[in-house]
Formats: sequence, C-alpha cells, structure tokens
Amino acid sequence: MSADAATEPGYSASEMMIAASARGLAGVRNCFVGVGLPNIVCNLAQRTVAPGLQLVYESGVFGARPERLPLSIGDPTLATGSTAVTSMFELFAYYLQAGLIDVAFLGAAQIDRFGNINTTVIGEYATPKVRLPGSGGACEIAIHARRILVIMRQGQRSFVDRLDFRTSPGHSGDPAHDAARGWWGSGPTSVVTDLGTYGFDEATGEMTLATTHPGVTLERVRESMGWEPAVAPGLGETPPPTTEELRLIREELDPGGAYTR
Amino acid sequence: MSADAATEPGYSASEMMIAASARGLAGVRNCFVGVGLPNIVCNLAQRTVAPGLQLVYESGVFGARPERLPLSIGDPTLATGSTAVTSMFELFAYYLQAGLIDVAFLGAAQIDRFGNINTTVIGEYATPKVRLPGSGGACEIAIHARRILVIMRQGQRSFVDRLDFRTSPGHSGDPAHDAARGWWGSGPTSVVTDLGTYGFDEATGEMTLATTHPGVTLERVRESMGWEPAVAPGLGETPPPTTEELRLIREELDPGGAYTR
Amino acid sequence: MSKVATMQEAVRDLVRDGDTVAIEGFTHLICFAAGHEIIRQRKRDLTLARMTPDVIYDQMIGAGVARKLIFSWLGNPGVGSLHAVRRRIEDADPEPLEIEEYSHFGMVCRYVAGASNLPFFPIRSYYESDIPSVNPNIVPMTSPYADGTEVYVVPPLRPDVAIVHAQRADVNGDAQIWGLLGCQKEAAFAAERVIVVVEEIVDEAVIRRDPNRTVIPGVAVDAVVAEPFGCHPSFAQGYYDRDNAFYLDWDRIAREPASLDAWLEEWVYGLESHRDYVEKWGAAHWDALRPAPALSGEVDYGRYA
Amino acid sequence: MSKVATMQEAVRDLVRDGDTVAIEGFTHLICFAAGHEIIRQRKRDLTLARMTPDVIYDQMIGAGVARKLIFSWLGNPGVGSLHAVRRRIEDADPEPLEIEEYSHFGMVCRYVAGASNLPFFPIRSYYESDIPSVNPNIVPMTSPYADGTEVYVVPPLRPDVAIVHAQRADVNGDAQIWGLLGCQKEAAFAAERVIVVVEEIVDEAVIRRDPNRTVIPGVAVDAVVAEPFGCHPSFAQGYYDRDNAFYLDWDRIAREPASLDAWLEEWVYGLESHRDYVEKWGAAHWDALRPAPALSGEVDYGRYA
Repeated sequence: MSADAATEPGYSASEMMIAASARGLAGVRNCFVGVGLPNIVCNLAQRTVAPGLQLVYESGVFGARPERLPLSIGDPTLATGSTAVTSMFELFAYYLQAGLIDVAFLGAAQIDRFGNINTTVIGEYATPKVRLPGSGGACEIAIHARRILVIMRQGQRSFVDRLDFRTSPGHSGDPAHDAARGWWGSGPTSVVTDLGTYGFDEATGEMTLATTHPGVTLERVRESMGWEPAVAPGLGETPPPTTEELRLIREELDPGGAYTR
Repeated sequence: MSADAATEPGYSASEMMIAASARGLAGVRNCFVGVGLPNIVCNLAQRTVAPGLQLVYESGVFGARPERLPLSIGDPTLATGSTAVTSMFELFAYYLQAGLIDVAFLGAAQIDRFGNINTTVIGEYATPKVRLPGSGGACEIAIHARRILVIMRQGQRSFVDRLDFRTSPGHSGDPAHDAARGWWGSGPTSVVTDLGTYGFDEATGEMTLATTHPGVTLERVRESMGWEPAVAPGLGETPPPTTEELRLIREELDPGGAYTR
Repeated sequence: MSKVATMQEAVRDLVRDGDTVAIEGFTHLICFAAGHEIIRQRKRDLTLARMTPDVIYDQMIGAGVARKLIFSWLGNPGVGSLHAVRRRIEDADPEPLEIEEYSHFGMVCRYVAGASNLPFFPIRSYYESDIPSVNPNIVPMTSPYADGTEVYVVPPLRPDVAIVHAQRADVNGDAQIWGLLGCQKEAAFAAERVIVVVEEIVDEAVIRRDPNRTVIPGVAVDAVVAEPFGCHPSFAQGYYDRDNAFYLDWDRIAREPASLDAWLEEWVYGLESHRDYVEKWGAAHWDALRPAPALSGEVDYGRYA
Repeated sequence: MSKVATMQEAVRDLVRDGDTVAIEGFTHLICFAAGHEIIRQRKRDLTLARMTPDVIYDQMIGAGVARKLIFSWLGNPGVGSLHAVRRRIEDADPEPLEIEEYSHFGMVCRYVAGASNLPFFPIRSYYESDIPSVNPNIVPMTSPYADGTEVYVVPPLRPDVAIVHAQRADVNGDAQIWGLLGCQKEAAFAAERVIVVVEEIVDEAVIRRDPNRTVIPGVAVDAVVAEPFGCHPSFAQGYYDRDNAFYLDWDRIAREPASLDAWLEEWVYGLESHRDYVEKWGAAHWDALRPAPALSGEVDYGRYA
C-alpha cells in the first residue's frame, strides 16, 4: 500500500530511495552489494559520489565491472572483467570475517527500532505463516561489515515493534553492550525507506527519523510503522533525485524499469 | 660407516635401497614423495611396478610429471605439466588430513623399534647437540597417510633404543591402542635400510627384520642398531636390483649419481 | 583409468534412496541435468543439501524425491519464492519437509570441515541471532587462549553424493572451473561419492597445461559425465548465459501443483535424457544464450627439463 | 590509487624494528630482494616467521636482524643445514635465538586463522608427538559433538608485515601467481601490512582478463614493488629457474661466520639495491636460468553485456 507513497510528479518512490541511498556511499572504498535496489544504488554511487567504489558480491566477486544490470548476485557479467573471483569460503573468511568490507546493504522483511532484522519467517518458526528465504549471508554481514545500510519499503508489517524471528543482530539498545561485542557491524547505521531516511541514536541505539522525502508528512510516517518513532531535532526533507541521478537510473542502470517504476 | 655396507660388485647400497623400496609400491595409486631417495624410488616405481602412480608433493602438487630430477620438493619442474597445483592448506587439509593419500615416505635421524621418528634434535630440546630440521609435514603425514614407508641408512646412532625427541608417532607397542587411535597412519608398515628390509609385527607393533640384502649377515645388522631386533621366521634375502632397475636408475633417474653412488 | 559415464549410469550407480545429496554451484554451474535424472529415476527419501536450493531443488522437491532440506538461503534468486518448497514447509502439502538451516558462511564451513576431516569448524557468526535457537547443531565455543573469544562451531557436512558441474575435465575427472567457484571444491572433497558433470571432456594435456586451474582432482571423483548445456537454466561461464526468463517463468509454473506437475511431465518424465531436453529447446534458444568471447590470456609455466 | 613503491621505500616505511615479519613462499617465489633490503637497512629485533626459513632467513639471521624465529622446517632444501641459524640455536653464537616450532600444517593453519580473524584453528595432528610438549601454543581440544573427537588447536598468526612475491600485479596491488602457491595468500590476508613484490607490473586490464588467477587483491596490499629476479636464488615459475648451484654454495659460505660476513659485505651491504645485485651476477647468469616456454592456453569468460 505504501508502494508509491512518496511518488511526486517526475520520479518514483524507488528512484527516491535509490538516490538517497547512493549519496550515503560518498567516498566509500568497497561495498557488499545485494541484488535489486542495492545493486542499482551501488552502480549509481560509482557513477556519482564514489567513483573508486569496489563492488563486492557474496558470490565471490571482488571489484566487479558489470556490463549489464545483473538479475542475481551470481550473474555471469559480474565475474567477467572483475579484479578477483574467489571461493565463497575465502570471501566470507578472508574478506568479510577479517573486516575488509567497509559497507554492506541489507534488506529485511521485518525490522525493529534497534535495527534487528528478520528474513526468516512470519509467524512461528516451526509452523510459519510465511517462510522467507532465511539468512543467506545476512547474519555474518550484519556482524562483520563496518557499516550496514538498510534499504526497504516501510509499513505496519515491516517496521514492527517485535520481530517474529531475529535473523541478523542490530543494536542491543545498550550502547555499552554493543561496544563490548567486539564485532565491527553491531547494528545498521542508516535506513532508507520509501518515506524517509533514518539514523541510529548514539546513546540509545534507536532508529531515528532524520529526513522525510518530499511530500511525505510526519503523520504518514507514523502511520507506516509499528512503534512511535524517535524524530531528530530539526527534522529535514530529503533532497529529491537530481536530473542527473534520474538520467543515470533510467538510461543506464534500469532502462527496463524493472526495479524503479 | 655403513655407507657402503651392502655394496656388492655391480651396485651400490643406495641402488639396493631404491630397488627394494620401489617394489613396495606395486599397484599404488598415489604417493607423497620426499626429496632425495624417495623421489628416485617413486620415479622408478612409476616406470616398473606402479605405472599409474600419481606423485604428490607437500609443496602443493598432485600428479607431477617431472622432466628432470628435482633437487627440492618445490622444484619448478614439478608444477609444469602436473594435474593440479593447490594451496598448501588444501593439500594438507583436503588431501592428506582427509585420507586421500595412499602411501608416504618418511626419513628419520632416529627411529625406534616401534617406528617412532625423530627429526627434531639430537640431545636436549632446549640445549641441542644437533638441531635437526624439525617436523615439516612429517608429523601429520605419519598420522594421515594410509601407509608409511621409511627409507634410511641404519646404524647405532639412527636405530636407537630411545629417541631424543618424538617428532612423528609410530606404533605404540599396544596394537589395541593403535587401532583405537582413529587415524590411518598409526605407524610405518616397512623400513628399508642399506642392510635389509623390515616389517612391523601385527601383534606387538615391533619392527621385524624381514630380509637382509645380499652379502649382509644377521650379525652385521645386529651390530648396526641400538636394540636386539626381532627377526622374521624364515629370514630371507632381498632380491638384488635387476639389470633393468639399475639401467633406469643410472641412465634416467640419477645420471649424475648424486643420490645413488 | 577412465571414469566417463552417462548421466543415467552415474545417477543409477552412485545416488541411492535415502542418501544425502549435494548438487552445489552458487547461481553458476548448477547441474539441472543431474537433478532431472534423479527425478526421472524416481529416487526417494533424499536429504538435499545446498546453500541456495534454487529452482533445481524446487523441481526435485516438487517431484517428491526428498524428505529433508539443508540450506542457507531459500529462494528463486532475483525473482522470489520457491513455491513447491514453501507448500511443503508452510502447509505440509503434499507432505511435510524437514529443514535444517544455516547462514551461507555456516554452510560453507560445514563443507570445509567435511572436506578437511575436521569434527567441527569455528565461525564468528550467529551472535545474538535466533538461528542457533532453531538449530542445535550450531553450538557456542570459547577460545582456549587468553583472549577467550566466543565463537560458534558447526559440524562437518559429508554428503553421500556431491554432484558438481565444471566447464571441462579429462577422462580421469580432473576438473577445471572458472568464473564463480561457490563451494563446489569443498562439497566435492567432503562427499563420499562425487559425480563431475562437464560441458566438454578434454584431453589430459589441456588440463596439465594449466594445473593451477584445476579445482577438483580426479582422485576425488567417481564418475565424469559430459552433458553440454547441463546447467540450463543456470549457466556455464563462457559457454552460455543464465536463462533469466526461465527463472521468471518458473515463478508462475511452480505456483500451482498442477502446472508444476505438467511441466515435469513435459520436460523431465517425458524425455529420455538431457540430450532430448536440449533438442526440445531448440538451437535458436541456445544460440541466443551464447556470449561473445572474452579470453583470459595465457601465462607461461616454463619448461624445466 | 597506485601503491607502487621502491623496495627501499617499502621496507623503510612498512618494516619496523621489533616487528613480526613473514617473507613467505614455499621454495617458489621467496623474496630474497626484500630480505636483502631489510639487512641493508639494518632492521633489528625482528621475529621472523616462515614455514621453511630457507637460505634467506639464514642470511638475515646471520646478519643479526632477528631475535626470534617461528617455523616448521629448518633447512637448506635438498642440501642440508642452515649453519647461521644452527650456530645461534646450538651455541648462542653470537647470541641466542628464540624459537617457536610447529609442523607445516600447523603453520599453515595459523596463517588461515589469522587471515580469517579466528581465535584458534583445529587440526588433526600432533597426536602422541613431543611437539606440543615444547610449544604451549599447541593445545588439545575435544569436539563438542557426539563423536567427541580429540583435536589440537593452534593460535592465529598475524604478522605485522607479510612480504610476498608474485609474477605480476597491477598498480593497485592485485597480484596473480601461478605454479606453487604455498601459503602466500593466507599470510598476506593475515598480516597487518602487506608488501607485494613482482617480476612485472602489468596493466589492470591484464589482471581483469583472468580474475580467477588473482591470489591477493589490492584491498589487502599496502605497497607494490617491481623487482625483476627478486626471488633469486629462489625462482619465479615461467620467469627463471631455481639457482640450485647457489643453494649448494651457500652451504659452504655459511659454515664460517667469516665467509658469511664476507658474502653479506659483497652481495648486500656493498650494493645499493637489487638492481645492482642483478647486474653483478651478469646477463649470462640470468640467461642460463631462463626456461623454455610452456604456455597455459586460454579460457573464455564470455562477454555478458
């Protein structure tokens, strides 16, 4: 229902999400890319704010130069012309677990106020209403990537007060505990949705609304989540996609509009 | 002093050791090769009793086809034209530790009656009289190769009643214990020296003289070891090197005579 | 000696009812041809292991060959759900499916432990996740060293049979792969029996010219099967592209048991072998999937004689 | 951005007195040029780690750069002893040398643990061996699973600096190796700082044409040094042969401190750089070590646009 919530004449909610997320990658060296939106986000960032960005795929590719938009993270276009192709053991052990990954994107079926993520089941694990894909690499990515960015649409069913299952750990709600964990991840640093962008409060580890997208009211945001959101003092508006960002998305990255219409 | 103990007119002690060892490889699929004599032994076996023998080197080479006699186990001639070159982690983990190695050769500075091997120190570990190379891969080879063959010259200082240091485990002296160890190696199956060949007694795990080389008396063997050896009933004589074995050794495998004169 | 066999022979002789079977390949080199032959031979009660069950396991589970699934990501990559698997898990339709679930790295480490003959493998994952609470095989362990770091360990996975697809191998089973490597090497070394399926069987000399390219050596292989286009709708780097259209179609086909059964009837049971499958798709289909060349260049090993 | 540096700069900026330094390479690709520069810059109190200390560490230890040695096999491969190292260990001549000793697989697993950020690594070795009795870092552990298998574990090895030689790399440090791989990849990923030395720096496009050949990616590399013949008397597969004659000569040179010092004076201290060393040996020497070609052949990755 919130599919086109933030749609203004001229661009779609997805295009707003992509543009806002890409700007968050300014200056980043390497990024663990997921399929779908994150894939477009990283390719857009590479063409705008992060020209040196190395694309890393859990399928074992480092420094990919995809000549087309891959449908999956294992697309053949990712291997051809990349810097290195490695076994998945080495990618997860020597790159991710060893702390070489600067930024990673995670999606979620459910997320809570502390950035804990569920991609496993809706309902009881043993008798699920909906069986979701599960962790894949998300659990270890959440733990080892030095910055975690979440990109997802928000609504009462996805922004929940209580997860049905915690697949990937976020903030604990106790920053002292988080600091003592001894892992790099330790919770998302930002969330971009179709309605706005969020950071996480240093003191409480709680998701905090930073900006709303053009045309989105605070009430609309409140109605679209399962808890009363913390709001940053001086809540801002997300700058809309620039003409150049839209051109790149529409002409180069997703000409078919598979992900962005 | 026993350097040419078994020398008869026509061939050297080394040539006898090589021929006798090579015959022990009849029908073997693959063998972990050491440098020096074992290297010549395996190449001789490949040309005689084990045409299908795959040469494996701890340096990470499987199915080597050396075009020259390598001075070291890391010689470039071993990689070129081999079946597979792998990281040493994979060679030791996926091939050796996983039980894919049928036969391996070990040498020793000291060996005891149960086939325990010392390649670490002569004297006290902290204040050694002679600092030897140490284990290299020998400790895990002794534990995981399915058959261990030892090839070495024997004498009072090498065939000892008590090792100065146990680098690689042999038989324990208690076959029930050996069987319960749960490893494949569990002690050498044969020892070939410049004086004769030995097996190991099923019931006691003790090294047992099987044959003496032509011209070697039992007394001579007794004088050349630090304990009173068990002798197989019906002690035989090692068949001397055949003309063909000698031709292969001298013309193809060690024309320089570096290892065999 | 030669290990060359037909897919029919290899599956008949090496895959047994009740086996744990791993057809590995991460998006790349998924051997659909072997999965189809297992369906055709009506194997039963299999435990299927795969990081990403993908469409091949949706087809096999829809066909009723399996009683259990071991996995780390359950979906149709880039498309959505595996409907046949979801029916089994969510509705026990037509019967329940036992599941055992890990993260990607957990699955990879299980294969590495199996390949290395290790009784367990340590991993820094699962912290503050609910996954260990639903999988008792994932257990915490503390470093015996001064740091006392907490890790989790996973047990070895040792499939009865691993089936891996490679671009090429010689008749001894020495297999070479380029492009995405996934965890095929680890799965093959971990398995009791190994079937290597290839796009082409090449002369041993081709393998020996580039030994660093060899991913699985013949010593670990029981059968070598030549099955061109054997990965379709998955892909073989440099040989043919992923058939993304089929992955999208499958979402529709698998939504209803009737349409899934009809597809199996037409494309699996109704055919003798993968050769028939290739013929049925037609030459134009394969031509459309063939990429332009992108050559690796050569390196010099040097001749040391 | 480019990480290209001279050997002088790389050793000056990245190797510090007291560091743990690993110059790895199993017989193949041992970077003597880096060892000589470390001697030339008179680094001190280093802990040197290497599976096989080889002649390079005999030279460095003879030159007095090290206080400790971590190893698994101590010898001159195919020749005999490392006399300078033995004098330090057997006679504390001219001073004692601390040692920490493993088996080959133990050393490899220490690097793998370091590269993987694991607090320990399990290994099925050391059973009924005296090695653990002289190395308290090797500790027994029991599998937490029903089998209760006993293993030993070794701690991670995380060198301050790893120096690895490769046939080629681009200016970003993406390095490709063929022939014996040893444990260079693991040592590089395990280290805090990494120097990659190469026979030649190539265009990034050469690396990207064959990404499966890349052993160490630039993301793990701090400096790239071009040093042709930098491994001599070790070898670079396809570029030059191992100088076995020198390995034999070294046995004689190192037997007496005087002759060892004289050699260092003439071949290390007396020279500005490895270029001088190459020149001093003379073109005929290098020509004699060059092998005939043995090309790998090409594979096709396919262009997917």
